[in-house]
Amino acid sequence: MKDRLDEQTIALRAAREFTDGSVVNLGYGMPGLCANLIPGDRTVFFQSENGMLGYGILATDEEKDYELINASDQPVTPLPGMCFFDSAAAFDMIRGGHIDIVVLGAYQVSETGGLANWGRPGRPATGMGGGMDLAVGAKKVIVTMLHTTKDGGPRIVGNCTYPLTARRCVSLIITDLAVMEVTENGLVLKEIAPGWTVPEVQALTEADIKPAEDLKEIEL
Amino acid sequence: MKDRLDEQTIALRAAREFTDGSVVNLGYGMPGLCANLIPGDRTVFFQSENGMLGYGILATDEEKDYELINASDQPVTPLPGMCFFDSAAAFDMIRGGHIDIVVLGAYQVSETGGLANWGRPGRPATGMGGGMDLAVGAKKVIVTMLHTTKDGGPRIVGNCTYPLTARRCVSLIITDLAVMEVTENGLVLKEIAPGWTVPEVQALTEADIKPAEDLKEIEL
Amino acid sequence: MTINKIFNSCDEAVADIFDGATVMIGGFGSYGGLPINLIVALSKQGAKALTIIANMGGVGYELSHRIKPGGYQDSGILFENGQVRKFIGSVPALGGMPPTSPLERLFNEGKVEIEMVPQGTLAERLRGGAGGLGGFYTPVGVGTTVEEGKEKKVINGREYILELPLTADFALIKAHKADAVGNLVYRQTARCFNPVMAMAAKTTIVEVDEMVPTGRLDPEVIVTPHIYVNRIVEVPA
Amino acid sequence: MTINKIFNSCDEAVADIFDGATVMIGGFGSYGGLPINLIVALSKQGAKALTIIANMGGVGYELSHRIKPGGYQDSGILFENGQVRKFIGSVPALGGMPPTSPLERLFNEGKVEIEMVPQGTLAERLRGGAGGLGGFYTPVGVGTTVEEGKEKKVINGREYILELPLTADFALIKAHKADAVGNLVYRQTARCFNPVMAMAAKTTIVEVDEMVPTGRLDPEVIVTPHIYVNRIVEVPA
Repeated sequence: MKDRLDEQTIALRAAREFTDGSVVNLGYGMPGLCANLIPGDRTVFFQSENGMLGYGILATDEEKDYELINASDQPVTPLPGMCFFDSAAAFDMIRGGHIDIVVLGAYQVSETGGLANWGRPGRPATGMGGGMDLAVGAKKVIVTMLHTTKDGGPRIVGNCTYPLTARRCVSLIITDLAVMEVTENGLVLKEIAPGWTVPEVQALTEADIKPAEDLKEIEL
Repeated sequence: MKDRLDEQTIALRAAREFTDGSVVNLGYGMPGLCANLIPGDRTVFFQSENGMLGYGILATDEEKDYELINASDQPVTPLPGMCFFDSAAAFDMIRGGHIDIVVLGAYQVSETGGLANWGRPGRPATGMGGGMDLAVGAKKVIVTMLHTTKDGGPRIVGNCTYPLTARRCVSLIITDLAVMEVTENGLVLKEIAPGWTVPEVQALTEADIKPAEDLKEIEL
Repeated sequence: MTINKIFNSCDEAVADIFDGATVMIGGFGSYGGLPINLIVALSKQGAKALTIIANMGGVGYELSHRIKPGGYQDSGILFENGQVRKFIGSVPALGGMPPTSPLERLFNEGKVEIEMVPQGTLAERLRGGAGGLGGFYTPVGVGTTVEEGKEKKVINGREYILELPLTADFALIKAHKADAVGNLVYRQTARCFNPVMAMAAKTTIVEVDEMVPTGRLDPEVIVTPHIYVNRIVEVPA
Repeated sequence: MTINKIFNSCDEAVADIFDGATVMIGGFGSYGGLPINLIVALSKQGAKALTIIANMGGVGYELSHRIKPGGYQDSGILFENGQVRKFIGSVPALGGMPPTSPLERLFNEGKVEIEMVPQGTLAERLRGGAGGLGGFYTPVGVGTTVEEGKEKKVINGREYILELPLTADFALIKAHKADAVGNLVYRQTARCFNPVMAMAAKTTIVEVDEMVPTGRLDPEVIVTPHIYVNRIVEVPA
């Protein structure tokens, strides 16, 4: 089998989307890795829905303070200029359109940018947390995910069959195989993992994907 | 003509209603005087809709700080335990029922406790400020006012003819002639100014007033 | 003032929580900001048929070791004890944990009801309850299971759903410092849901790391004004 | 970071406010918390047909002497200049002042429109605009002129009216200190409407008494996070 990108590399590719000065929220799981992967020439302000703006990289075991955690329960480090607020203020920022980019995990993404990332069969008690607010409120929603399920089934689908987080919200999908933009005309394949071909990626994708004119290998 | 209570005395009578530990908001004008008239055996927390809780008496000329003012533009003095917040938080307190008592001025009060205290003929541009929020939100609304207009006309009326602040909100009316409770059965005269009779007060009142069984002279 | 808000123990502070009460539990979910000692006191006190409003449902003592070495008690103990009838919150169970948190287990057995609320909507419903609003329109949840049974309205061309305020009989919250009248400050991300819950409950009970004399907290930095605090227990960290 | 929010003068900071813009003006009404230097800069800049959102309409320089010895400029100067088409706020004119404030005079002459809003509703409409809500139900104004033309709804047996959010192209606000990224703290009652307006406008311009290096403000006490601040001018008090 050909190589796929590992989680660290997917997160690194996502972090390249963070423009200088942008306000970014990182979802549960793989997106959290982005905190340690900001391009060196940029300042990024990480917001966390439990009520924090401007935190630094993840804390080492020695640095851990359980009253300085991100929304994924990970202890983080302080930075000058950071601030704390309550959860209601955190969601004014989120719902009010003051977050430039959110990076979220997903079970499924549809070809129109629909997102399913909180519920799955057999686990009716798992909740959406702040995912719905982030998907609706952030100016740009980036999804980082594995291209296929454990069984090799597609996660990028015509219509989500898992419970929806929000309709038409995802702008960019970054997987272990490809970078795809959600456009008015469907999914456009912008970048592809080294050694993979368009038909091979399409075969693992339920939704139609159109190669971009400037399709290239995923660059980091 | 018989003596009527002066503004200072009306405010003093209103301040007697402040129970120990109560949270009190003072409206524009005469109610503001109450800040300097708290009974000595009680702690009262004054709230101001510009975003302050727990301020002290009015500032002397030497003490004046124009960034420490009540909502009537009067410089006040600080007290230990006070705090500042923004106007939105101030009105969460008010609208959310966290203010025990508000003392408001009035142009008119109706027999069912309707209040008119912000607009009057010929001045369509004067606004209600926080009066509507206070009238609706405070647990108890006390009105301090002169019993009659400059021309001797009634201010305590069957129905307000001036623009309403809120319906059925006033609990207690304190004037230069009387203290009246608004009850399900109309206005009950609880206290009367020294030397005045019930028929004399009724003659200056459009709404019917019923003397209380324990009607007494206004005591301070 | 004759009113004394200071209680000697968490047990005394929660003694009158009654069967069928609605109880908000502050914090965010895991260790930081969670009123652990008040939760444990409520589990000993034994009130039944509670409605719990909290961001997360708790993972229970056993799973808590995965979040913080040594573990800690959370609302899981209230579910384990069979004290809860209904849970309202945004994360009843964590997708990243195996399905064995006390709430998830009881829910799957049909013994607890869950009302699932997006986290920002939860925060705003609490603020609405605190601030006397009748409800608000949010775009969050449109087109999802969250909109089921709710009024929808198009305002300025965008679809919204109507969400109603939340209030409670009691809130159990955690703060860093309190003064004697009850003003509160928090520490870092342990602030989270505590301030809005303090504002939204009839009786707010707080455990604090440290009591300080009134006047010691800078009036500019007080987060929860004392009028939202009814009972204080000092539990040094 | 390459983004610099610090402007050398109020004139430069307000230079691009355009004809027909909606402009929030912070403060409460009188001196404390009012962005006086930005208001004066806007009066010199001359933008026309503005919609001004502010708690009070201003009394104008002449009457201001009754509030503070020596007097001060307020939004009155914008009305006097004929720069304003519409005012939205809770106290266009003070009942306690003679009817000669610039806004009241122009309103009586039919030259300015007024939208009167109860003060708490104004604060909440600003917060709604900041937080992306579609609207909210408040009990304030029921049975009064405020409910005219608005949707009413009974929720849990109580009557409410629907109020819609407010946003603006610009907010002019006043803070005490700013750090270089734009975090703000205020001083005493000069906080008032400034924080909610900072959050509700597309471009927020702040005048501050003092700039401090980033990191100097305690992260626990910052009231307005820097993402709500676009331009800062230091105007020592």
